[in-house]
Amino acid sequence: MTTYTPEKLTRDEMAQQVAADIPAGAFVNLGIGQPTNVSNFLTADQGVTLHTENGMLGMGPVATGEDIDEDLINAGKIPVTELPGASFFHHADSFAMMRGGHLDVCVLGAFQISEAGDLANWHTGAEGAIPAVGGAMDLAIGAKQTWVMMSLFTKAGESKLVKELSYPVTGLGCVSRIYTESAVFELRDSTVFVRSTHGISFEDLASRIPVALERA
Amino acid sequence: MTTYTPEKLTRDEMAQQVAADIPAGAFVNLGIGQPTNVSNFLTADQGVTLHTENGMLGMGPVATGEDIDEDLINAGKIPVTELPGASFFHHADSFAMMRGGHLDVCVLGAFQISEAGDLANWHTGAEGAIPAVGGAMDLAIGAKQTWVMMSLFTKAGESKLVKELSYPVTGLGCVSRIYTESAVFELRDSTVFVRSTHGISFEDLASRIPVALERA
Amino acid sequence: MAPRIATSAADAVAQITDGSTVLIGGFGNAGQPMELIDALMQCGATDLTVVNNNAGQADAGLALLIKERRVKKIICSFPRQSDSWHFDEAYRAGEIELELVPQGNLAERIRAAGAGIGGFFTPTGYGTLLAEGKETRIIDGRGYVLESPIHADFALIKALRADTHGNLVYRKTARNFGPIMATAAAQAIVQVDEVVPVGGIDPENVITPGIYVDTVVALGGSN
Amino acid sequence: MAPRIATSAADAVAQITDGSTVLIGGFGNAGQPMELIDALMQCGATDLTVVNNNAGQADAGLALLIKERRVKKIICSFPRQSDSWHFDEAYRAGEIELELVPQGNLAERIRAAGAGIGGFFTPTGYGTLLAEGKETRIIDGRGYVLESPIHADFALIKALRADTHGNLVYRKTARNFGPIMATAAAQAIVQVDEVVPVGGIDPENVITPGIYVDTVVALGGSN
Repeated sequence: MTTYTPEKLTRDEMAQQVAADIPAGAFVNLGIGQPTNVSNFLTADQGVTLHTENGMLGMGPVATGEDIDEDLINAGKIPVTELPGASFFHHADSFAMMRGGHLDVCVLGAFQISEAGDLANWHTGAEGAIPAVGGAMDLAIGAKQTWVMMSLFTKAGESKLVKELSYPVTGLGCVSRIYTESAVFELRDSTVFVRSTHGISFEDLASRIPVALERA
Repeated sequence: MTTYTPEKLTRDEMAQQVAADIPAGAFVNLGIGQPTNVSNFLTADQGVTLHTENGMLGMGPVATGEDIDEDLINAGKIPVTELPGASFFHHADSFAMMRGGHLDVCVLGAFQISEAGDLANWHTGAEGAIPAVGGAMDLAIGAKQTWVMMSLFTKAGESKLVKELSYPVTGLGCVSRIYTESAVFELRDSTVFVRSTHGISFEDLASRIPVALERA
Repeated sequence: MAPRIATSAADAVAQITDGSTVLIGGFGNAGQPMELIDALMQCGATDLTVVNNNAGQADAGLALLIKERRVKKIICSFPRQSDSWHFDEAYRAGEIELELVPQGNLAERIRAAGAGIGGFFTPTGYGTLLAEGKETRIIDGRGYVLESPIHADFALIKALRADTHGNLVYRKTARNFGPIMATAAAQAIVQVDEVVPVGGIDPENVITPGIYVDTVVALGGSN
Repeated sequence: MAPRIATSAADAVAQITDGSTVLIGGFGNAGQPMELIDALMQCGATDLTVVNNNAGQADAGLALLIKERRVKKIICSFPRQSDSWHFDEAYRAGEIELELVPQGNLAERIRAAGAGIGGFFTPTGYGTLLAEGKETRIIDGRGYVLESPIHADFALIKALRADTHGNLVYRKTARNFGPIMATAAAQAIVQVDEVVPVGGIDPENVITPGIYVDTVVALGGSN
């Protein structure tokens, strides 16, 4: 069943939903930007372990005051803390952990997602733009599940959920869930299911999205 | 110049020669069998560090009495000791160290060596023999220099230094020096040089070896 | 997920079913998970593919699994030893399949599985019998063989100590295959001397991060 | 060979010559060998190929090397940052060549060089612009790209501590690229806070074995 709420989700509500959906005990990588906010809504009971691509499992909250240590940073180069049971490892081991499918969930931002789950989030393809990829392509295809958080529409009102990507690909067929202010989507069995809509009816949503949608 | 001594080299003398030829400060892997004996002739001044394929640098002498520890063994599964400055690492890292060309010298036994430096030491190829390779192929091709210690002739009197291998190959073009009871050979520039003969003249040696020999 | 703390070696291996591929750590006796192998013997799983450096020694552990014909295939580097009589007999009887792999390629293939690498070009074995039938390539004038990852259902590993998050440290040359095997198996089952509370292992010194460890059993130990 | 203990950062990098390929450790400021990079700036070597995760930030270190047009090519994963203005300018002027590599492929290519691997198939980047012109292959239904090792003449690395044999330990996420870069360079040059006598680092906790380390310089440190 596709649920409905009358208001759009705030960014915090999106992060809260993602956090609630992460299975207990999962190993998770949260991308730079909106996904980082998810960590604020994980509960101790969930026992989630955070991975950062620059070589650490068991990452704790952002460091403040005297806890700030320039040798202890996250992928966004922000000082963080370590939790009991943490471990450090070098970059090849860290990306082996990602690429080898050992992380349960990776949460990323996106420019566009195709109905096949192709992800674009690394490069606008704009003339003269300097490309930078970082760990985006590794994150996209490495985890058991890749979830995306993004606004559903561009400023011009165009859907970022598309038939086929117009932006350069980050990873093919990798996205299984999309959290937006207006709806949450699940991509499985070559179908785009709408789990919930927010401030918009399923029908209105369907009229604004250029891909076939199914009720969950 | 090719030097000459009237007596064949004993096994200890061969080991002593190999030890004396190892450059100061070298990282060295000594294969199972005769090569292991080389460690008895290395001097503290040489500062040689021994590697064992099962995950250790800084291997010390064979353990005796209370020093015997079943978690501290060499590639021949003999209890050994560790020296100050030792390090332990897992098998992939250990063989990466070998395969990546980081060891200066590896000393091995052999069944046969071709004039091109091809090595045969893992398998007789005999009907019904159960093959076993261990680290032989990694050792053969990994180090900056691969040296061989062997008897020069089979029990039937045939030269083990041959035009082309009749035994199965361990590694191609990898051997640069051969220590035997009757002569020491250096293989370089596609030529087999005789550095020394022992208990046999250069001419007699040349008559018994089916490859072209040059004086060093 | 924090690993399950099993109550016994038998409990730890109970999930291993017929037809499984099982990585078994150890080089000689160092790092051999003897109690887990014995428990695997008792649990009855058969038709196994086993990956180990050797093919069993004397009348214990892996050698007994082979004696009882519970191993249909073994992937190893050094099956022939003075006391590998059970393997020798099974092999000569044609009752066990052998895939012989140079030791470094064996280690790298296990690592590749854990690291999501689809295949790699290695110089080891090029031009030898063990490269027959395999793709080869000359890269910058040197010959290489294409080798593929070895994925497994289970790994049986011996470590020195685990914390309750599954972080592991090993002891001396008993480390050997343990860290890479833990990454290459769907389920890594680890016997340790002791399990310590979380925080009991310095994060700088963790050798196997807990993410790779699924089941831990504490058996005490001689060290 | 025990590493040379250099008397200063300038002494440590004096051997770096024009046209060298130089791996530089660090992710953000963590693990960046700032003093070695500054010394490289002073020593005058030019026409360099630099491998780093980024392409310099603000007006320090690698950014200055780029500003002075001493870097002809950079291999990195993330050149574009809010304060990468010197790279941006050199790039737009066509005065620096950029090879953009996904971060995990960058790390694995460096490891492959150190490990003697001739090439490997990675799923990362398959189907993207960054795989264009590269060999691809479907293995067990998944797409992979063939990537090659990155060998270098020198590595500049920051570690926490060395012993006189060159064994290294790092500190927290400053470990990052250091251990793999040490293996991939003909000469690894390491700045540390302190050099301790041999035996001062537990063999179980060594992260970079001394075999990979050629030059060490102790610079004290804030930690």
